[in-house]
Amino acid sequence: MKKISYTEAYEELKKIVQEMEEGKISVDELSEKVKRATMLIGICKEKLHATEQDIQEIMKDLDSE
Amino acid sequence: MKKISYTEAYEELKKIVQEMEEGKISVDELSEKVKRATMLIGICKEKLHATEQDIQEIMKDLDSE
Amino acid sequence: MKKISYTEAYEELKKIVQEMEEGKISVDELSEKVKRATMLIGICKEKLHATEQDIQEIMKDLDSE
Amino acid sequence: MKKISYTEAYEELKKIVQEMEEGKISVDELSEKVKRATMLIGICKEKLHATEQDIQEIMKDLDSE
Amino acid sequence: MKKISYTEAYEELKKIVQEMEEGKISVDELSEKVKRATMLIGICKEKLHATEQDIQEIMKDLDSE
Amino acid sequence: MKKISYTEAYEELKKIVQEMEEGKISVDELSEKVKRATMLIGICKEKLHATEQDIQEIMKDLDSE
Amino acid sequence: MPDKQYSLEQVLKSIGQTLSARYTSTYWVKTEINKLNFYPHSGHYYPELVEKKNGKTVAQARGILWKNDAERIQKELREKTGSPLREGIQVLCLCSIVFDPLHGLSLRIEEVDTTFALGELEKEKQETITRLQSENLFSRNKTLTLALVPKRIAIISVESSKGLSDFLQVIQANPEAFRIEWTLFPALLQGDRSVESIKSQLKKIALKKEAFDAVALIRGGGGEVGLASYNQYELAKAVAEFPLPVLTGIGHSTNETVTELVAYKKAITPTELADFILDRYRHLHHFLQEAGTLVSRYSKQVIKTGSDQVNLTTEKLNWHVKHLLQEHRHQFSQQQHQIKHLSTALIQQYRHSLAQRHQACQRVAVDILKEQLQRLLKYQTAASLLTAQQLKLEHWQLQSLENHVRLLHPQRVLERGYSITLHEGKSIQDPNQLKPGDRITTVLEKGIILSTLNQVKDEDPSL
Repeated sequence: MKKISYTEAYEELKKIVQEMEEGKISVDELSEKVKRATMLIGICKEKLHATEQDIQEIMKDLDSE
Repeated sequence: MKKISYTEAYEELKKIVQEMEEGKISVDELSEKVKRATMLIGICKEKLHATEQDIQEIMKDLDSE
Repeated sequence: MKKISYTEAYEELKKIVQEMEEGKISVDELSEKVKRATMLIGICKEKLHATEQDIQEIMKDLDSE
Repeated sequence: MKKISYTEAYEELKKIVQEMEEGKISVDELSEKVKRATMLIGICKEKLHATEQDIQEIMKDLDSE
Repeated sequence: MKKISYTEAYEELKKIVQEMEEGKISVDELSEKVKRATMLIGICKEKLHATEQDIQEIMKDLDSE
Repeated sequence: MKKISYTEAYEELKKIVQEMEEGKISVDELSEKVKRATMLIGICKEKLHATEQDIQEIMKDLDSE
Repeated sequence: MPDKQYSLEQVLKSIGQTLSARYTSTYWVKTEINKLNFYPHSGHYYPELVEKKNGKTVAQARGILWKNDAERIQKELREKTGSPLREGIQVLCLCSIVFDPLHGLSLRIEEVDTTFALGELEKEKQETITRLQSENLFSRNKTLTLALVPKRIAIISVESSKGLSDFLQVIQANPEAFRIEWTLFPALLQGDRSVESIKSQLKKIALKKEAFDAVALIRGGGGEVGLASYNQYELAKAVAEFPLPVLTGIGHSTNETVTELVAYKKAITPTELADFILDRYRHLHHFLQEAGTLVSRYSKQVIKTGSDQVNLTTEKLNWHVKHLLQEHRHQFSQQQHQIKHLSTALIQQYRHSLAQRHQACQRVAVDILKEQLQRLLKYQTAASLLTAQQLKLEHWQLQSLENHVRLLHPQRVLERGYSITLHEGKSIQDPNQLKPGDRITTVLEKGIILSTLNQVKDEDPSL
């Protein structure tokens, strides 16, 4: 499951939110979708955090030069 | 990796920064790009430094004449 | 290399400096160009010195007449 | 070389001096030109001296009359 | 050469001196001109002397009448 | 030469005198003119003092007519 | 026989008495003296007086001029007019009428009007002048050329006269020893006969005119007497026409005579005439001396001027030659100096511009490096800044989506009192989906209700 990229995750998430806002999702699917969205958010956050960490590391090197 | 010229390095750097400005870089690529930019800056600086040294050396010879 | 005349050397030097001033020279070429310019200056100086010596010699002969 | 007349020598000399004044002489030519000028001055002086001798001789005849 | 009259000799002499005054005579011609002038002066003086002698002779006759 | 009458001599002398007064006589002509003037003066002077004719003779002629 | 007879004497006496009774005074009579009729023995004149009209005699009378009157009158006339009574002249005379039985009627002349006589003389003179002029003779003698020095003079004079001796004295004793040759032609020089006498001598001279340069008419010491003849046409004409210049010296005349006027030259006295001739000698002599001096002076001057000029020109020549050589020499040292100066200056100039290039090269190289570094740093900053920004944006966007998800969660509906009815795990939107007896699950906020359906109503659910 971790193979999904930040961009893919973010795009799916955005689509789900949009569908939800448009009421296209039935009550029956809804909880499933929410569950999915919550997972996607988790993935994105994690990825973002990791990137942030990476960059901080790189930048630190650069500044210390 | 050191085969890259100052001009090439500088141009690539410029392109990366421009892409960043235009928001063309996804989070997925971001840390990679930053790493690359950082590396390019390093190369350029090193090259500049080396050139400066060279020139100082050359000039010194000339002045001492 | 000594076959180059003062005028040629000076013209080349002028051209190099002008190119530098117009920003036509990249960092990659810079030290090479500076080296060349320095060499040209050297040639010119040497030539000037030699000419001066010559003239002094000639004039000495004239005065002693 | 002695075939050159005083007037020719003098004119050439004047021309060289003028060229020098106008900065028309390059470093490459300079010592050659100075050498030439010096030679011309030599010719002229010699000629002048000879003329003076001649005239003194002639005048002496006149005074003794 | 003695066929030249006083007037001609004197005029030529004057012309030579005038040319000198006007700086028309080059060093090359100078000794030749001076030689000529000297000869003319000689002619003039001789002629004057001869005329004076002649006249003294004639006058003596006149006074003795 | 004596064929010249004293009147002609006088006229010629007057002319010479005038030329002299006007400074028209050159050194070249001078002794010739002086000679001539002297001769003319002689002719005229003779006229003033000399005896010319035998009056007796004339009277005799007249009476016999 | 007539009753009364008169003797001639009686008659003539009676006429005489009548006339003397009638003509008691004296009268001014204008008349011409036709003949003078002088009787030297007695000293009386018996002039023949006439009046002519158109050449014919219309009246004639005898005149008487007694010796005493005659001497007085002649003296007065000579003094005042220079001319005594002579034949052929008009006179105005004071006469008394005299009748003598023996001699008949006469006019006795007691006075002669000198003023009238003068007028008459002048008239005669003017007539002579006019006539000579009309005949183109008046100036003829003057147009002749007098020799520059008149050497041979034909003298017409009286041999013994003082005038001649004065003249000769001057001419012969000249201190310059000028030699003047002269020949005397004796003649009467006054009185009526002088005209013919002079004319005949002139004729004689004319025959030998080549032997002479001029004729001198010399009258010595006679005062004013007898000058009237010189106004006579005949004499004046002879002089005017004469082929040689005629020079006159005929005494102390107050009035010039026509002869003098037409002569080549008129001198007042013989001495003056002699001086006139000598002056021409002196003039020539002077001229010759001057000429001699001039010739001598002039030739000295020409030679002096010539010498001076030649010397001056020689000096000038020397000076110019020296000057020319000096100038040239000076020019060379200048040129030499200039070449030295200029070559030094040129080299300096070249060195200077080289140094400038050198500096420029150094400066520009440093500038290039500096600028590149600047740009590099700018990019570095930009990269770091942009990265941070992007990350922040991503966070924000993610947060926003999370909030949406949270708001749309079904739990939120249930919390407001809604419930969801499920049948066999599916939500029911239409009651017709169900039939009584179906088992349904109602989901509420805080739990679920399991129920079995009794009835289904198709009703508008709107509250």
